[in-house]
Amino acid sequence: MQIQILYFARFREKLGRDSEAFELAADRDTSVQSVLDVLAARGGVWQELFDCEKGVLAAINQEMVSRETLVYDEDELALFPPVTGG
Amino acid sequence: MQIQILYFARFREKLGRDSEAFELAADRDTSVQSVLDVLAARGGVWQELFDCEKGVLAAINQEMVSRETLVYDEDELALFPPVTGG
Amino acid sequence: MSRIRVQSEAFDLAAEVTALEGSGVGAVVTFTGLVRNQSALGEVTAIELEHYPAMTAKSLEAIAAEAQQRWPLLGLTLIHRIGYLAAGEPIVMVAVASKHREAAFQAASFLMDFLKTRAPFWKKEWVGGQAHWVEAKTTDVAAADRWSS
Amino acid sequence: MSRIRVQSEAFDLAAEVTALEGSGVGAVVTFTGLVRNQSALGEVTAIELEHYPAMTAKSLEAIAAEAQQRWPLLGLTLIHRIGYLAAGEPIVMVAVASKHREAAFQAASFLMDFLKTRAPFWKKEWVGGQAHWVEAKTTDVAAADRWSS
Repeated sequence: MQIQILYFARFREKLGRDSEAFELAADRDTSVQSVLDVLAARGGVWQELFDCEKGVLAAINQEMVSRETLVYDEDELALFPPVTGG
Repeated sequence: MQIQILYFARFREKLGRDSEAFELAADRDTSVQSVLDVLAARGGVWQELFDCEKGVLAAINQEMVSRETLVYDEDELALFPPVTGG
Repeated sequence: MSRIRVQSEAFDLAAEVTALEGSGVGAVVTFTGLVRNQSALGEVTAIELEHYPAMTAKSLEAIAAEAQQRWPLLGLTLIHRIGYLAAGEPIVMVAVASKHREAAFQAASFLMDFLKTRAPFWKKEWVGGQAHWVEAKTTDVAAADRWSS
Repeated sequence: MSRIRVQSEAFDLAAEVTALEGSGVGAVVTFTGLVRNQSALGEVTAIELEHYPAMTAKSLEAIAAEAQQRWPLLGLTLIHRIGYLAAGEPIVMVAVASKHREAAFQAASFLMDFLKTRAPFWKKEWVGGQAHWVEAKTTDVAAADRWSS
């Protein structure tokens, strides 16, 4: 089971990548928060960006979601800072 | 002592005139309301238009005023229905 | 800083907005009022607008000055047409420029509420070949009143 | 009934307003957002706008549909630019047509509040030859929150 993670704006620049494939554990539910925990555990800039109560928004399949939302096989999970358009 | 009264819109049409000179009593204060009372006392369409709690607005020298405002020699008193611009 | 005009000719919205753009402007809000083709009396073919010229000038200046005082505006344009206007034609426009959007939205809304209740314009609607004076709306009075609290 | 575009080219405000005019329309409110030449960091020469294309389309459709549902609108246009934009250039426009002015003002204001907080656009400001990501404003979040009560 695998999802695609997309990074935008400041996240994309700091991480030096705009996406990655991410493996989901098959034996339990995975929330957005638990994905963020795995990413933050990589340390360095990953921890700096994702070990953070605020400042990280998430969308699954192009819809804004909360951190409690579960991700499923083949989802597109986008992670980005608060939006600043308009 | 004399003021100029101007009539606009529906008032102008119904009265068949857009202005008139109006004599003020020299021996006492004259309010907008007392001018309206004199006009209404003419009867007919005058009474119909000016013997009316609402629906008559007044401006003295191009500033909106209340019925208690006093008029003075050479003032321009405009009488008109509620405005409907914009 | 306020540009105010009363005219029978049409106006050019884009040109008026461009004239307001300038240093520090982040937001421009415009309102355009159009002659509606329906009223309670039926199909409206046109309207006629009468006004009280000496007072119109004064009252529009006063309304604009009040808006400038209430909000930090960087520009304000107010154009009201008079005379005979066919259904669908623009009657009035307000355009307000400011640094941030909130002031521009509020000031434009305020200007329209006050135009509708304090500026000496009167509309006649042509319906089925006959002209009828338009009645003032109590909703307009209520809308203007909310700014005095 | 909603016209939504994301584009790098400039837009034509007057043409967009004209496209909204039509039977029954009495009021058109527009908002234009421009690149301001000042920020907390200094003089801004330009901005760059990044977005998330697949989500942008969905979120703008959703915002427009919500506005149409909340107010009786007769037309709605929403254009957001992307890419590199010099100071003073327009970034975004919203235009809303309705029978009466209140709905048009409210819907335009609502659309901007939601654009600022829910649509996936990110701005970078160029100041003194360096680009800085713009921080989201808490006032924008508060502005959007007032529509949920």
